[in-house]
Amino acid sequence: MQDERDVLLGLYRQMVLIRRFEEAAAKAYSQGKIGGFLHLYIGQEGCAVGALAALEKRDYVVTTYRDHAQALIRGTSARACMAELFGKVTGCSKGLGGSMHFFDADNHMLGGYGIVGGHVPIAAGAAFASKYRGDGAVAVCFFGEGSATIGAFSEALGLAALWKLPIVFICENNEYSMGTPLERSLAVADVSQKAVSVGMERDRFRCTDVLEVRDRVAVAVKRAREKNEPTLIEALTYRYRGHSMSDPGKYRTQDEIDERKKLDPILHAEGALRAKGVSDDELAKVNASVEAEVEDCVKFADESAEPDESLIEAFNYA
Amino acid sequence: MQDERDVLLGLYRQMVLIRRFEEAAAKAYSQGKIGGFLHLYIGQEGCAVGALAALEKRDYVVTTYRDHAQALIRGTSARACMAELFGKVTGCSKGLGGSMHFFDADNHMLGGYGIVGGHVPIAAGAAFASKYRGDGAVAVCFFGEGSATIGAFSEALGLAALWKLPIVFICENNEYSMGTPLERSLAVADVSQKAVSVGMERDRFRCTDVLEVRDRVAVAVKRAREKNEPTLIEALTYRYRGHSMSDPGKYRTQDEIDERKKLDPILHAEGALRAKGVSDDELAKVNASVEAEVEDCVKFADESAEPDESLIEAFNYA
Amino acid sequence: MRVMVESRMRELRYREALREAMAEEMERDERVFIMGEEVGHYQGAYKVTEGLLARFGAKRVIDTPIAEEGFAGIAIGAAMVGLRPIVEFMTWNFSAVAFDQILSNAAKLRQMSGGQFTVPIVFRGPNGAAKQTAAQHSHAMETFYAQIPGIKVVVPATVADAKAFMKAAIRDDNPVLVLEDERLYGTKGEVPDGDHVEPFGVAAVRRAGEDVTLATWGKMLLPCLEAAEQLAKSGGPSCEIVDLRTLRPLDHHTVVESVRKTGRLVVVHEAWPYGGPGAELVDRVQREAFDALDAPVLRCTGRDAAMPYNKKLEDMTIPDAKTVLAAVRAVMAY
Amino acid sequence: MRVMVESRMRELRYREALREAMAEEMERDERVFIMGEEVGHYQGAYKVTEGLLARFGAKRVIDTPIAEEGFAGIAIGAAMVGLRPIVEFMTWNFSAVAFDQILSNAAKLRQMSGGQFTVPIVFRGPNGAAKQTAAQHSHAMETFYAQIPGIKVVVPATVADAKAFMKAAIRDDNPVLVLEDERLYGTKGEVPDGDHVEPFGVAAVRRAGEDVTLATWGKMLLPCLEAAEQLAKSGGPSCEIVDLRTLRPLDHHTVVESVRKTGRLVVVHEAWPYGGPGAELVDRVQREAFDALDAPVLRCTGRDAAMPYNKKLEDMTIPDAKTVLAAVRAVMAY
Ligand SMILES: Cc1ncc(C[n+]2csc(CCOP(=O)(O)OP(=O)(O)O)c2C)c(N)n1
Ligand SMILES: Cc1ncc(C[n+]2csc(CCOP(=O)(O)OP(=O)(O)O)c2C)c(N)n1
Ligand SMILES: [Mg+2]
Ligand SMILES: [Mg+2]
Repeated sequence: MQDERDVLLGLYRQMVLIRRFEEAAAKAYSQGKIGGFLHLYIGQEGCAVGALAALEKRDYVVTTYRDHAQALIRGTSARACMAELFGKVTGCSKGLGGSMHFFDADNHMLGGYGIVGGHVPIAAGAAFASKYRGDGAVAVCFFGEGSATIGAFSEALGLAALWKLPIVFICENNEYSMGTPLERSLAVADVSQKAVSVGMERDRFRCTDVLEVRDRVAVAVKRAREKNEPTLIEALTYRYRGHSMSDPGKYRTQDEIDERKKLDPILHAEGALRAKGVSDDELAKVNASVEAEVEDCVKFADESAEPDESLIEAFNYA
Repeated sequence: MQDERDVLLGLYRQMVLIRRFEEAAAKAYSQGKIGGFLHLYIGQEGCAVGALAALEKRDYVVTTYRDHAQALIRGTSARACMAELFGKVTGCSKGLGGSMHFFDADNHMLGGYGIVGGHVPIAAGAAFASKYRGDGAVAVCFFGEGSATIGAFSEALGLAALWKLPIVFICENNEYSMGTPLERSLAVADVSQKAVSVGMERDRFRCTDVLEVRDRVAVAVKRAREKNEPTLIEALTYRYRGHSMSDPGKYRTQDEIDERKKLDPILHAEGALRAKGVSDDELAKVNASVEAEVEDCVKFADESAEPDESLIEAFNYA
Repeated sequence: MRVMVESRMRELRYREALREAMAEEMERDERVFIMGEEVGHYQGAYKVTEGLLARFGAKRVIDTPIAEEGFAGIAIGAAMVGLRPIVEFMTWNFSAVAFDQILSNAAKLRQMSGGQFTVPIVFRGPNGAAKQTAAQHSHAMETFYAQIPGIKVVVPATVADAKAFMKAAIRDDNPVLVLEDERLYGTKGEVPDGDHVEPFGVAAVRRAGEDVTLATWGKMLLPCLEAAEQLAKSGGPSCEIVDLRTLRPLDHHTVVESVRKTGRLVVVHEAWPYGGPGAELVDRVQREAFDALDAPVLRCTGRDAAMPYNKKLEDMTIPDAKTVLAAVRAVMAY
Repeated sequence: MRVMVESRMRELRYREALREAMAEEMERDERVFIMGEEVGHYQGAYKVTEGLLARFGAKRVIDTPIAEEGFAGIAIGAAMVGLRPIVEFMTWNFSAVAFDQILSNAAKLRQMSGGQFTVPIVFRGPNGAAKQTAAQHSHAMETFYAQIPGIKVVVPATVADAKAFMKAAIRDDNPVLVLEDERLYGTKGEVPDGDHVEPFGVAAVRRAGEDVTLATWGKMLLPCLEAAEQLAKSGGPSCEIVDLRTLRPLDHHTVVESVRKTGRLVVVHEAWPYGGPGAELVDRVQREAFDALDAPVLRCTGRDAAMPYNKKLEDMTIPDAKTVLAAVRAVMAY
């Protein structure tokens, strides 16, 4: 077994990769190389990185349009991810999906979805299948706190509880749904209470310490895998950028952002790594390798070919 | 003010009217005079009669396809109700709606609806309007326990809690959703727990004593009217007939039905009335007047004219 | 030497044919399962799934709560990772609350994943007007669904087709919508023995004729046949009847071919007059048989209104032999 | 004596025209309010409602949680009892989760209550492809909604129409769906001063021509105009362009009249090729102008696929001047 130091270093690298990757994406977007919507995960890395560290390869991941992190963590190459953003045929969805629709069948990344809540039943379906087959796979479903008010979410939650599906629902509570703070969405402050009404286990924690995230999610994953019992987790986090690239984020103050940045998961991991004796040099090396990877993926995306016209209808039917 | 004895006698009459009306409807259905679906309320009378006794004329009522009772109680004549079942133009929806779609604008009966859960937001909308206008009206929405799993219900519940709408949600828990007992619908036995996840007040009681129903609902109505606070009530009840006329109801035992019939609201009211000194004679008089009313309404429905062909498109647009 | 292949036929009801198809496919493939409201213990609201719970067990015949969006989505997710769900909508009307799952997920997943995920799923149930079920329970939903690329839409009119297309739908790797009909469930017809599967996109000529083509689908085949017989008896124009059988893919070629012979076309369907597969067929035929048409294509459709409950009015809202006859006369009179 | 009525015009953007219409109607009628996601504090996802919260307050400009089915239904209920809601769908794609509320309640309530309840409500928001928003965010939803009796569907292409039809929609006693377009929000145009309201069901001839009629709606008017100009410059056929403006009611008469002059028709729309208002128009025109048509009616439509993200492919999926030109050439060559 890897020791905790190396594990943490690995998770740290994932978080840094996501951040640098998305910074590069933001830049490419402003250069007009990326179109459509671009929703960044910057600030929230501790959530997906910690959570997915609790999974095995056979497990399934489903998420929203804010999906770059999940793909990168599951093992989709930075090249395939950046190429997808650039709309290139080398992208993880052949340039047809774009930022909101990253898919990677090999890595059991069942995709990023654009309709709020609409993907939650899909995730429960993957869990259903794994229970049906008895193959021990667990599904993890991410969604925003703003999605907790939509019917598809309630229905999926209720069915997962009723049928005892091996799934972990992770509500990424980043305090805002576009410009809407939670108190204008929900009459209660604790989203995880949704579990009560369907008799489901729940948990609630902040995503600053990536190892804590992993361990708390691991409990839910174990519950799913061993007892076919679902869990609703409310993961408290924060996004530093606007909802998408087109959102200037005027609905919150710089003070608030600065305050939340003190809880930054990368910052926290850096501290923890230093405490475990990791040197500045080692950290710099990790950062340099990430930067090289990101640089490489942008170049790859830039140079890749566009999908052929024939792909417009090619995937209509199997 | 009327004394309790007379009030109870009035509610008793309403319950008996509903039962006799529906027995007559069942007969007419088997004679082919009524078509489509026919869902009977027999056994559940205590719920709607008690609940609506807590309302004022300005208040709004919305319910499901199992809607005869609500219309009759609100003041739609038995004639207009029976004629609607017969598809006659004298019906409360001009013969266009049928059993599932009783409407009566004058009596603020906003209708019976066929899509499970789809009417719950409608009811919240009436409550929204009354709050918008500040006119003090309260909306009451009935729905089955089998409807507590559908998205439209969750969304409406959440919005009513968030926006503090003057509404009372009444879940008519009659133990079955068609042939499905609650434990195959919901992972928890207490439907009213749905209120917890949205921070709403709740109550839960059996509908045997119509006066208790009235009083418990009155608390919720007061909360709505005076504080704009919604309530979710789980009203425990039972239907003696199948889900609709086409359901033989094989999924339950005669024993179970017999057991539940001991909790019959009409039986209970009869006992209570006797205890208050109401004579057999007086009860017989009430029953006779109900029977005359029902006989009259069947005759009226029979003799009424059918809607003209022109009504097919007449109400497409205002 | 002639080899006689004896294709044995059995008489079944439409609902039995559907059930047999599902049972055979469930025997054949363990990944196939059925889910929906009352499909198990209750034996199906319309008894299509009767006996299947006892035969295949609760793992594969799954009663759901009332949560169409949720269980449709669950089935889509299960299909993405390799199962082959059959989802029963108690009626297609209720699919409206799951509309987004069909439109945005089932139909789109293959394309938006760059071909990585397929969704081998069947959505099925009775469609269209039943008997006095009124405004909210009488939708002919094909008018919406046939328009969506990425799904297939089947509307079997005969008992044999009910079985063959249901089997084809279950074996297909794409989302297939099977729109059945409550008014057909009790009808009887011959079904060939054995593993018979029909290909999508091939219409059937149900009656040969010379003077006018009637193109239709689903239960509207019945009034078309009736009208044609009446005309034949009264020495009226001779009708050729094309049953489209699948609406996506839509085999307009068979209709065009027929129109090249007859010169006249009436499209008969239950759905509203506006748009939908009926208008689509008109569009294609006027394009591909422009010179062959001796008269404009006419349509005999459901009326442009919500379904009234009253029996007489309901009957007037849906095409019947009488309105089909009127349309035939109108197109002949042109 | 001639009286000169000076109709003063101002230049506005499409989104401003919509906003002005809503603000004027809110001034006029206290029962009018706006609800939707981010319509208030955020000033609207596409800034259509900018400033309205400050002007009318939180009682009348209501930010909703993400619960389209819930708030659409709430608005319908409020309309039944006398309010006049304007519901913004952030985009029409999201109306798919509220589809049942529109289909089964808004459209049906008047009929199924025997005329007792009306639903004076406006549903509005951007429709169709934006810019690379991909498969789930690019639906041209009119293809579904225009089919439904009981509702009206408006697709304003010009800034003046955006204002006049929005006002008409708010004053109408029926459910009116206003399908706007993100790509049009920034376009500028002249708007007449004063209380100008357009009637539904009257198409506009945007360009007179002799040889071929182009019938279209919404933003597809732009490529039609562009193609017509190019043809005019190169001495090609002269195009008459009809902008339908409302799809239900659908004014096919203006198209038929134009076709009686030109003998040829191309219908141009962004939605999928199958069914919808495009096919409906073909059906009506071939019926009512059968003898006037010198060639089959052709359609230039969005391609039969989910919208790809890639820019080049997206552009190829939606009609543009080039594909319109090709269709015109094809119809002329017949
Ligand atoms: C059904 C639906 N309604 C509205 C939208 C538009 N929309 C996209 S993201 C979003 C906010 C979601 O916020 P939240 O769930 O908190 O997730 P976050 O973006 O914060 O990760 C909205 C309203 C949508 N995509 N789908
Ligand atoms: C969305 C939707 N799905 C399915 C149905 C079919 N259906 C009608 S009533 C019913 C059972 C409802 O049970 P419950 O809510 O408990 O009410 P009850 O009939 O017991 O009063 C079902 C499944 C429907 N009308 N609407
Ligand atoms: Mg959020
Ligand atoms: Mg029930």
